[in-house]
Amino acid sequence: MSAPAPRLALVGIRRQYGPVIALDAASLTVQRGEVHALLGENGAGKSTMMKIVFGLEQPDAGTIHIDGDSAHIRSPRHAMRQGISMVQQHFALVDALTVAENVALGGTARLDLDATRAHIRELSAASGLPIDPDARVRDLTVGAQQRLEIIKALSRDTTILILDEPTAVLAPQEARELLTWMRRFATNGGTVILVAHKLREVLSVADRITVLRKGRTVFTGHARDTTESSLADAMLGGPDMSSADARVIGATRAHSRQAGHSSSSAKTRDVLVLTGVGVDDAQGVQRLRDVNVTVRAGEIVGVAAVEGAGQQELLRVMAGRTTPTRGTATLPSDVGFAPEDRHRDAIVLDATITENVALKGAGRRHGIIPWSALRDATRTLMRLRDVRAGDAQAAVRTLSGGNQQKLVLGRELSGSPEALVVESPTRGLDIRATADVHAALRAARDQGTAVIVYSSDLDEVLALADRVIVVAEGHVREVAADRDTVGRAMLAPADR
Amino acid sequence: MAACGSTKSAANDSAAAAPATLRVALLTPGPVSDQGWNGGAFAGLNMIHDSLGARVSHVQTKTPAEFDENFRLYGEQGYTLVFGHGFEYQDAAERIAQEFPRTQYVTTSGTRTSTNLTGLEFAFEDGAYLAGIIAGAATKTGTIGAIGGQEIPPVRRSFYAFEQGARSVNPSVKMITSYVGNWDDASAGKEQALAQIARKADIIFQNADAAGLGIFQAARESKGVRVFGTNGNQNAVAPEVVLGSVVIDLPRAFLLVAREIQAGTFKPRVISLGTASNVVRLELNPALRGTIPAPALLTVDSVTKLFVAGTFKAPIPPIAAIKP
Amino acid sequence: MMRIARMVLDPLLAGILSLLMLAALLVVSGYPVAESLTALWRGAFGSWSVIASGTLVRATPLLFAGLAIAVAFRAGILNIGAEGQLLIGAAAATAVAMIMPTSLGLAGALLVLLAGGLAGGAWAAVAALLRVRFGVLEVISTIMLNVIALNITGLLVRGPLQEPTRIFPQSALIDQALRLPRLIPGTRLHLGVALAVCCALGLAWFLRYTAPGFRLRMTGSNAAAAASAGGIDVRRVMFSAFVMSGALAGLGGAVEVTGVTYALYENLSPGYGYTAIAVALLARLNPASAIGAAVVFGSLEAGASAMQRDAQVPAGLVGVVEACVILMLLASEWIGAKVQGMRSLNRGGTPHDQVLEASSSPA
Amino acid sequence: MSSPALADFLDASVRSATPLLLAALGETVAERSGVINVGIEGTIIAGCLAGLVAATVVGPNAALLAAGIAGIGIALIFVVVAIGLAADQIITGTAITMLGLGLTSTLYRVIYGDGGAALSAPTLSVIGIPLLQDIPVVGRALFRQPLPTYLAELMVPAIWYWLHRTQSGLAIRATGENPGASLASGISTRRVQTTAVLFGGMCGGLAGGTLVLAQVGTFTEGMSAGRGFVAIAIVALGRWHPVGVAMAALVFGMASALQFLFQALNLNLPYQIFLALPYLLTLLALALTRGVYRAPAALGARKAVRG
Repeated sequence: MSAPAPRLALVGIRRQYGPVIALDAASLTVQRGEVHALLGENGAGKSTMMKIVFGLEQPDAGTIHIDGDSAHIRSPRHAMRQGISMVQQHFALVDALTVAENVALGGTARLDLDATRAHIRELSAASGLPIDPDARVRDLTVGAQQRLEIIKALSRDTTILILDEPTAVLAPQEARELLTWMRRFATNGGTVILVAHKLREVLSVADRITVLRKGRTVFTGHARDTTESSLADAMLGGPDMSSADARVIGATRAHSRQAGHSSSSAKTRDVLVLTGVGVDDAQGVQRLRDVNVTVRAGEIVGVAAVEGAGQQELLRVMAGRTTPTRGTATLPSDVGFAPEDRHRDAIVLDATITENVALKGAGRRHGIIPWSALRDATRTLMRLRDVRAGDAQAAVRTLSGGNQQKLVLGRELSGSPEALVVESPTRGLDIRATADVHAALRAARDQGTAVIVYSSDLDEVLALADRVIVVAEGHVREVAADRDTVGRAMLAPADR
Repeated sequence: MAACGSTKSAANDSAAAAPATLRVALLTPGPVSDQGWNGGAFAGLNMIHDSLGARVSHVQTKTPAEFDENFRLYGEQGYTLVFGHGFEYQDAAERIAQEFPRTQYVTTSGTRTSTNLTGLEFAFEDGAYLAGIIAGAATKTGTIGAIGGQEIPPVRRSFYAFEQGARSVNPSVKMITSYVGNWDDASAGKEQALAQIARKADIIFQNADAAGLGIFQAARESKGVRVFGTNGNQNAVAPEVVLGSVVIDLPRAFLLVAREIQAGTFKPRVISLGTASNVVRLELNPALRGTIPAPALLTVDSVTKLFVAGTFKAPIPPIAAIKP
Repeated sequence: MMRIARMVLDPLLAGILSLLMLAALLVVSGYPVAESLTALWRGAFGSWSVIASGTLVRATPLLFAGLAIAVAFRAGILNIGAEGQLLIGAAAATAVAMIMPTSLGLAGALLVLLAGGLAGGAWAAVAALLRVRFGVLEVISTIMLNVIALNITGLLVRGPLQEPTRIFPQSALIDQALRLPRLIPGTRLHLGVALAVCCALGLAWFLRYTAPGFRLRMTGSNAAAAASAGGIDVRRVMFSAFVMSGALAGLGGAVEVTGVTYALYENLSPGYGYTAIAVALLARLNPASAIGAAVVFGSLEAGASAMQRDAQVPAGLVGVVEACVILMLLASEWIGAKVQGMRSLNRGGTPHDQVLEASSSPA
Repeated sequence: MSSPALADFLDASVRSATPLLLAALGETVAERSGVINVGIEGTIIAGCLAGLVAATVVGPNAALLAAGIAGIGIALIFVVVAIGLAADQIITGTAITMLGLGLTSTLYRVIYGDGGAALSAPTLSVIGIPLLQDIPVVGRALFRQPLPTYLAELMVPAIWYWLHRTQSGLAIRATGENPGASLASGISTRRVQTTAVLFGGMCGGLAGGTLVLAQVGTFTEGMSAGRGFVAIAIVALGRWHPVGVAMAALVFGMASALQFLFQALNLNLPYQIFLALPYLLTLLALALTRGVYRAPAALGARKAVRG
């Protein structure tokens, strides 16, 4: 790699937020025509680094070189002018506008939607990413939205594409297609920077890998020279990693079934029974059809599904948050629920930890709230669940993502509910927090709680579940807990 | 005549009722830049200052809660004379007057009185009646109009008198009455006028304060339409269309009251000022005087004489006769 | 600590900035600066009498309306209809006072107040229903309901509620027995002032310590989480909060007619409902602090009148002063937030995550 | 209704609607960018005074321009506080209204003294379009009006084109729906919102200029008389779409004209009913067309992502 200047090079990048150093002399070198993976724990500085590349943040020190020339990327607009685009985890799409309008958005030329439509069709055909230019974004599936993001980037003559956890929301089939496309994009001379958590995926697609730890670049090398465990060592900082963590990192190997078998044989009481349940959405579209599911005490039932298959509705029916349109749902009086979007659905960021704990059951509470007792209970809960924070009166906003999730699980498990419904429990969490959360779920199961877990990460479902049910096009069925079978079932509706 | 007032050393021997320095305050319900009701009162206040050397103060109130407050604070500060410029001040003045017996409270358009409360009534309807006589004679279409700001008693009375005046010379005359809904929206005033003009009104009597400017403008833009101004002398505002103004000489009225107070001869009562005291008068616009039928001018002169002699009063709407 | 410091420092900064602005305006328009500012102070705090009869009486409707705004905003409702709710409350109170037997004494007066509160709540319920049932943005519906309320008041004082002589566009005077008693004889300080303070403290207690108050706060902070994690019926909570907000404003209107004006007038409110937005903002939506905020604005209004009286500064400039105070308040809040933003990073948790979250979450 | 009377009625409707339409079109653009400016009342009254002052110096046509500039000036204060400092838009707007009304009445007195300006401003003459103005019933209402009416009418398609067929219009709509996404697409949301609000301010100023220069020929304190709030209602009734807004402005204009007409016909109906009617209508329309229309998703968002 001596001859050509690297496509993009970050040298000695430092970024400080107040006293917190997010990036400290970090570096990244990306060559033309490669898929370069960027790894690191939560808070290692990946997002900050990508924001700097995309012009959303400015470094306090350090230099950026594009094709060997020193560059100063002032804004996203400026980044795009240099051929850099970024597909963020939360899509930056305007859902009231059409696909074509979203693609045209932010352009500099005169607005010509006919030309944009034609251009989209062209790009779509060339890249193998199908999309309808006239569809409204709010009607698109998540996968289609991601395709749109990429098309959007391509339409701007993007040569450096940053993808932030792109497969997190995709079905296995869609994820495979995306990885294939990435490969082809790179082969044709494009450059991809892939920010990811799933090591197996990274190893399957990346040419080279850079690992950040605590704001510093700790590893850069060819993918072919690394293994999952060496990467994990680099991310976590070596030998202090516990065996539990290792198990999670190699998720496929971390099934840990023994405990599940023993408990499910011991307790067979039916806790949660759905009979002929159907759910229609506001537009009258059937989201769930004739669902019959039974969950017993002391088992973890994993739910696998592609985005929008009806699992959201299923989980909400099971959690008692949605009343089925048809059929009957027999639920215990107390069902814990840890939804996927914590910040939106589970916690109140500006409220204190105590208030967030008090939120459980707030709808039924009467009279005066016994705050001092609740404060004590909260402190106990924090100790028990290892929620690290200054005090029970601290605002939840000041907690890390992992501690927030532990708090949510702790709250939902307080009072030992008979059932617990959990949705993507570790999305956005780092390895340590992931391990803690998994341990908590297993502990709940072992204490006799009926646990239902859905995750967009199929490996996580398989790692946790005693039994697996699959939701596809509103139909629900149980399948063997085997990766291939489940993956197939997710894509095909029940062939009864 | 004004010489005696200009010396501040009012060390007259007269009793404690006449304090050393006259202090006079005025409350108006609207801005004093309206060239009408409020502007006239403000001019009166300034005249009291200039002629009598009084210390004066003015406040524009927005809401009834401020009536009490300002009356009270002027009372506390020892003001001699406080004008509340409008019927709406009566209730508050009546309440507060009891608490500050050393201050004389005067409400214009007021009808109530006590030991230190005075109602200052204007026979504005006299002037409106005279304007009506001219309108009735001068209208070519047989339709006249009246536009008010809000429907309040003095306005309604003036409209009634205007109509009766017109009827007295032209029994078949038809009158259209409209209200703008406020006193500021000159654009809406203009539209009200245009709507009346479209219904054939060719002489319009306005009593809409600042919004009345829009009525003048409507007349300027329409052929053959004439207008009457009110409160102040508004003949100069649009000399080509204003036939005349029904003037309340507020400065004169205010000065009258203030003089009596300074002289120590003041007695609280209901003071009715009209044509006889020359406080209310119809001032014709000399430029357009020639367009008014001569008999109408003669009639106006003779009726004015009757008013002055007190042998005739302009009619007021029957409903106002019902007293609480 | 920092929060408390900011609650004092922000308004102080705003106050100083606004005074400078006012002084500049006075110089530009040619009014005597020192004399005007002295008048402003004397008119607001110059004597016990102006405090009791001016500032505190002015502050009362602002406090009621400010509490109305605060409780709505706390529940996540942008109720800018306090103005209309106040007017409707005043109208209803007057109507009930007209038919209420005077023999009931203070109980009768309380019933009159109750009527005002109920009517204000009912008026807010219209906007609440439009929001909860039909998804009409309350910012827009309440602006319209304000205009409608104003016109209804105009109709009432010329129609069913007009005084018996049917001459003046106002209601008859409310009977002595139904008026709120004076707290200090010889001043205008009436029972309503105490009532407003009680409402503020009661509301603060309600929000902090009761289950419905907690539901209201959680709904306002994050409706989705309140519904999902708390099992809270957020529509119901929002509806009730909206009605409660209207009831407070309506009560303010009722207190104004029974404690101050003693009759219904069309121009009863010079925009209390709008100034109250600034009151609530200054109090950071905290009901107890709203007492102080209402006094600040009450003193400003009383002081502004004094500027007219004693320094002949025209009424228009008074509006400019209030506007400046609000704008400076917003500016100083921003400055304060900047300063605090730097400091807050010193404290616990993982501020790093926090910063990332703040910069990545849309809207 | 006879046809001349109908023609008068339509003429009055269009005249009353013109300042409302101008202000509402400006507010439409601002709201489409996600900013609700309840301070347009302040920009309108500023336009009134500026129009008057300028008219006596540079004549009515140039004064219209001055009115627009004054509106921009007031809107600039809103921009600095609500967009620059990310303060609450409703509170800022409320303050802007107070500021505009207070400042104009103070300045009016400083400039013209207690006596005021009388009817001193030269006004814009009515421009008749040959032939078209002679069309029965609607000819006069549509084709015999002063300049601002034509300006407002032309603005309707122009703004539609701007919002739906240009890059900057797309940026405005996208920012009003999702500022975060717009920012990530390389749009400076601050700049977009600033432009939209300043445009709205200019339209408010023009509306004020219309009142003085095309209608009244003078200034009176508070002559904007709540038209800023009417404009906000019109935008909602018109569903944030220029054509809908034009229709809605006409509805409000007709309601006013109907009120003028009924009074002139000596029908003794309380005028308050007519003043309140269009608002009731708007509320009903908003309630009954649920789901058909939608306000910009990020309308009034306080802490939008800025860039």
